[in-house]
Amino acid sequence: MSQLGTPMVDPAVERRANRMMMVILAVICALLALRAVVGSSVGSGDAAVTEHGFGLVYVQESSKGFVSEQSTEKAADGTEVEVRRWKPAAPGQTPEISWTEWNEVTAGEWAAAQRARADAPASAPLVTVSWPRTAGVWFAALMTLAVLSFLWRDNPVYKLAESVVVGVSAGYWMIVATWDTLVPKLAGALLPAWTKAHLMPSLESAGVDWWGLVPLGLGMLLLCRLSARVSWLGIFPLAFVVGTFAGLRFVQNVESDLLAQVATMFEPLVVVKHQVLAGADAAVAAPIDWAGSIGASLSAVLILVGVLSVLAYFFFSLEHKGALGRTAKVGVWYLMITFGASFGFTVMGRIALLAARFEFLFDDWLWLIDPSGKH
Amino acid sequence: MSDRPNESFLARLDRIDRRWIFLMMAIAVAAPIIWVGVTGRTFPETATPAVQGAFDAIERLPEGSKVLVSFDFDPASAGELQPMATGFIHHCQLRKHRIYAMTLWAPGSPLIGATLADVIGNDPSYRYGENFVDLGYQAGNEGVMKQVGVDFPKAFPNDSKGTPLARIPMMQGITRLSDFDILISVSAGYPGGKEWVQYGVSPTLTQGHRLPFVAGSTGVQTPQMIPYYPVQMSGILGAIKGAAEYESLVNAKATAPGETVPAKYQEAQRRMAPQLFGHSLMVGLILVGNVIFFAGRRKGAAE
Amino acid sequence: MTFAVTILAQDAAPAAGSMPGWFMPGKGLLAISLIIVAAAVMLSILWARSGRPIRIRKIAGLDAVDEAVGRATEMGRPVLFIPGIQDVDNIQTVAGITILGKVAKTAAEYDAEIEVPTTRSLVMTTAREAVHASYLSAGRTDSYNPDRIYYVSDEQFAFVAYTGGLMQRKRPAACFYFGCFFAESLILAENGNSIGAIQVAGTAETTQLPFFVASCDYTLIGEEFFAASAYLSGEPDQLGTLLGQDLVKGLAWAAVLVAALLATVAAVTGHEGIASFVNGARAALGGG
Amino acid sequence: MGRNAAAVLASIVGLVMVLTAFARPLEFLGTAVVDWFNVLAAIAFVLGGANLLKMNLLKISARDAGWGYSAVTVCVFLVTIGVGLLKVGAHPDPLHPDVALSGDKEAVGGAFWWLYEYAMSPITSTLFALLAFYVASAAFRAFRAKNTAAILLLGTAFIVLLGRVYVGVLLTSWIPADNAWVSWLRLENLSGIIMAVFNNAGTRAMMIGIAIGIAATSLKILVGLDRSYLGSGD
Repeated sequence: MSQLGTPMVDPAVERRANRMMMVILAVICALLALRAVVGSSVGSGDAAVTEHGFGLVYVQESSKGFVSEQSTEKAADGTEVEVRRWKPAAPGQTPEISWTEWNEVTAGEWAAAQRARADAPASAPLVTVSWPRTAGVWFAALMTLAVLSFLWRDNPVYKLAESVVVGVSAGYWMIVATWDTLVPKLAGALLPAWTKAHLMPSLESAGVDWWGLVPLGLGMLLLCRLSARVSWLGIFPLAFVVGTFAGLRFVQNVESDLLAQVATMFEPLVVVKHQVLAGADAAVAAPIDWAGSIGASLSAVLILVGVLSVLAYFFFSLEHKGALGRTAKVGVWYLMITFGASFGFTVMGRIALLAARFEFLFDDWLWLIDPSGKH
Repeated sequence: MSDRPNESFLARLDRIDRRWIFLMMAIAVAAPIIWVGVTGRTFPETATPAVQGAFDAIERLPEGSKVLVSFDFDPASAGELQPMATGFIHHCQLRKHRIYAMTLWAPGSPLIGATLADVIGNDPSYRYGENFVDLGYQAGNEGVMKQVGVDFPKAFPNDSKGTPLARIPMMQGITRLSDFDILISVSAGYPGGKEWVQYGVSPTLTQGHRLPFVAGSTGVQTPQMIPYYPVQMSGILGAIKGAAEYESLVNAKATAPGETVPAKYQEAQRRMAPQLFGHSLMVGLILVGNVIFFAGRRKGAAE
Repeated sequence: MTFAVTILAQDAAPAAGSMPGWFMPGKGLLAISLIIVAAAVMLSILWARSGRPIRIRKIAGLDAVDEAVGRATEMGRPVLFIPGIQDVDNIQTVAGITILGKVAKTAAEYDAEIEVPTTRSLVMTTAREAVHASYLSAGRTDSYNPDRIYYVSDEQFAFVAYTGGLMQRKRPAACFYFGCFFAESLILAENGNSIGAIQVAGTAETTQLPFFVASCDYTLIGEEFFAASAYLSGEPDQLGTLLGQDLVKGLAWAAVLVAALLATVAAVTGHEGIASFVNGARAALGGG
Repeated sequence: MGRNAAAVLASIVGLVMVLTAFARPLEFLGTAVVDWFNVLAAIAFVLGGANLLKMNLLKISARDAGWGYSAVTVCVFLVTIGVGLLKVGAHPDPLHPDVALSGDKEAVGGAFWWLYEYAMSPITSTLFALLAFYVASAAFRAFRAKNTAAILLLGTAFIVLLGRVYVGVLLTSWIPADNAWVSWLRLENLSGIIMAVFNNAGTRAMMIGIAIGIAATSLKILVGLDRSYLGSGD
């Protein structure tokens, strides 16, 4: 790569920015230390304690044990088959398979459990700080701050968050595709018995589904891209996908957007509303609600004018002059009002998202507020 | 400091480093969160027709109705949509409806379990498989919606834990989408409410049986949904404001006057305070921007 | 009219037996509409092929594409092209890749570096085909570098994190956003704005248009985006499809007007025949 | 040759898909192809993942600027795939505890869950939240009353922004709510009218136009007029 695109950065500016970054980090660390010194009160009543840590997650131990039993069941074809069914072990029974699960509890429950264990050890289930999850909350909080730092400027902390999220999300989607698509829809179709035995015991299958060969074949052709010699075969799956979806979307869009939206226009431009009076059959004799009628009629007319003028704006083969030009101009006004409204609406959503991130920092991490009673 | 000493205050304001605007926005959102977190106060809400429509659609169904809730969102949008999902489940619980939860967004499946546990986790009258079920995620976007319309068990052969539908009592008699009494979608984009209208609800319209449909949608998606209300949709919760209005409707039904509402059912109402300050800042910025613009134009005309 | 009423009657009563058994009920009107749309587009293409001139109005953003690529070349900075964040099953992505082909051809002629990060593996593959073909037709296969068209992550915001950082570091002089976009539209466009890039966007996601309009130099709105590839190519066949789109739009325009007028007449006069036609038509079109 | 054959394939499968909407015997294909596409997209991850690794490994081996970040990406990517495939830390399905891989891959407490909950989810939602800042700076810069169109854009945004919060309700609370002739002027009602009338009309017309645009683009693919997605084919 040439020096194309390397940013022109003044080294002095860079040094000053790095110094500033160090100062900001130091301030954040000092504030965190202060937060720890102040501490917070967790639990209630007798069990209340002052906790100097924060951003902690507490978990409770829960043991699971299972026993199996053999039974004979009738298969679909009428033959009797031996099946092994598992169920949770009853108290006192020795489980064949067992493991421990850890369920999240609140700080209050933790404090109460500490108190209870002090009174009667061994009777209560273990409640403790979960270090992996606590580390998780801290990691999440630091990554949140790292992303926010991008608003200041591109910096090493942001780059770290960026590289983490690219790696983890690419992997995440591949795993989701594997377990949610490849296993049930490909392995489950072509190798049902093996899939059921090793990967998806709940798979219900009537046997091999040969249709599964179609995507497998397309996939193999696609992977030809990896070799230069047969790479050209890779365009066939692309042609297949683009072709099928062109056909599907053609029908869908005409049906659900073109025709259905035209159908919504079967609304009268003159609306007469009657005042709502008490009593069920009063509507017949009720006087006309002039404000409501005029408002509703005006709305209907404005909607019609809007749809027609915006459509006029989209004509390509006619110059926007004369009557069409004026109509198209009204269309542009409608579009601008639509965009303005859309913008206004969206602001609300974006602020809510930011609020949720701040709530995470203040609530889960710093324990400054506690709207949901977690700590 | 300034390299253009003769520049007027407004002209300098026009060239303001956008990071000052960022800082103002951060304060406008963060400060009210702390304030509300400490005082616990929220603003009163009155329901708009689309929200009231959504509330009424769920309210009017008889007890034990079958409600399909699609959690079509991911944690990135949870700030806006989680209060809606919580509100819908809470309302269904109050009305004792049967809840069928599903998602078409892969990252949405953990949210189903968390929401159900949060709202009906401690309710003994809600038994898994009888009153509520978590059908989990199904890949295929609108393909699943179409499949659900003709053959529900084919689209969802088992629940999120892998239990076949035949072994779940409340799934008896569910063969297609129109067997449900109402469809609720909480959606952050594609696939979501719009696709549910196109591929789920519209086909039931041409079949002559109208499936009531209620959607919760992000602020950005809401304008796109408006053309479908009230014909294809019975109600829409638009953005956090819609969620706050819906919350207050459900809370008014759930709690007697004077009783305190659990904090988890006021999430959206709490978030209206940062909204207020954030919006005020935006309005102020637009005003200042235009003052600068007109002052600049007058100066340009005078010179 | 009688014909239309018959169709409507069949659609309103799915049990009507005049259609063959394999034909899905309630789809008659849709089939006719599809045939009309296809015929309008096909006839317009034939019209254009016969050599008759087709005038197309100016679409502001598209004239800026060449200028933007030229400026990037002068400044020695890359051109960034993002074909949306959806997969190739979305027609917007395909339309975006067609435009990418045109932009890449200009870039190849000017010898500008073009960078295409994608969110889907299939989009990466398809975009490489399109760009390669453009470099080939510009006679510059030697400058084609497939590594500049690459996959980042399927996750929307991981892609945004990467692309935002890329913009701050590589400072592209021209940014093109053509495809299906969601919330990332404003993050990308504001970052592009902050580095002073010329930005042209086009999408059919109506919810994102306000942000592109606010932050980009030019924005192609909805249908204009689909017209762009035809406009850029200037080939008669392609321009013919635009004429076909206009014919269909003209029909839709008239249908909207007639629908509103009929409904008004039905409401004002209370004429039962018209009212039942209005209701039948609305139901058959899928309006409930 | 290959390119022409591929274009013919696209046309044929496309026309079959059009028929699936009308012909009962073909109906199943309409949903089946969506499944096939998903499987194909899943297989295509091999290409995407290989490309991601290649690009980053090249950077690392060349010691390009920022190669350390590439190393982080590669490590995190491989770890995510590893723990996700093996379902590390996720317990089996209680109905089948003997099948080790039968559990929920995203079970709370598992390693894959940890990565999702504490790495992917907070970073992506914070990136999303950056929009709150960008809407502010975009509004300040772009919403200037330069002409009629701009005035309408910013005026509408202004009304909707105010009408959706308590301040707007307070500002026009002096307008009587029970007088239908004037009550529509209250900001919260005005923003409702804008949504129901102007936004409704604009969105409807755009939807009609987009449907026509998509139909024309699809047709171009079906008749083989648009082949750029197939490249040169040589």
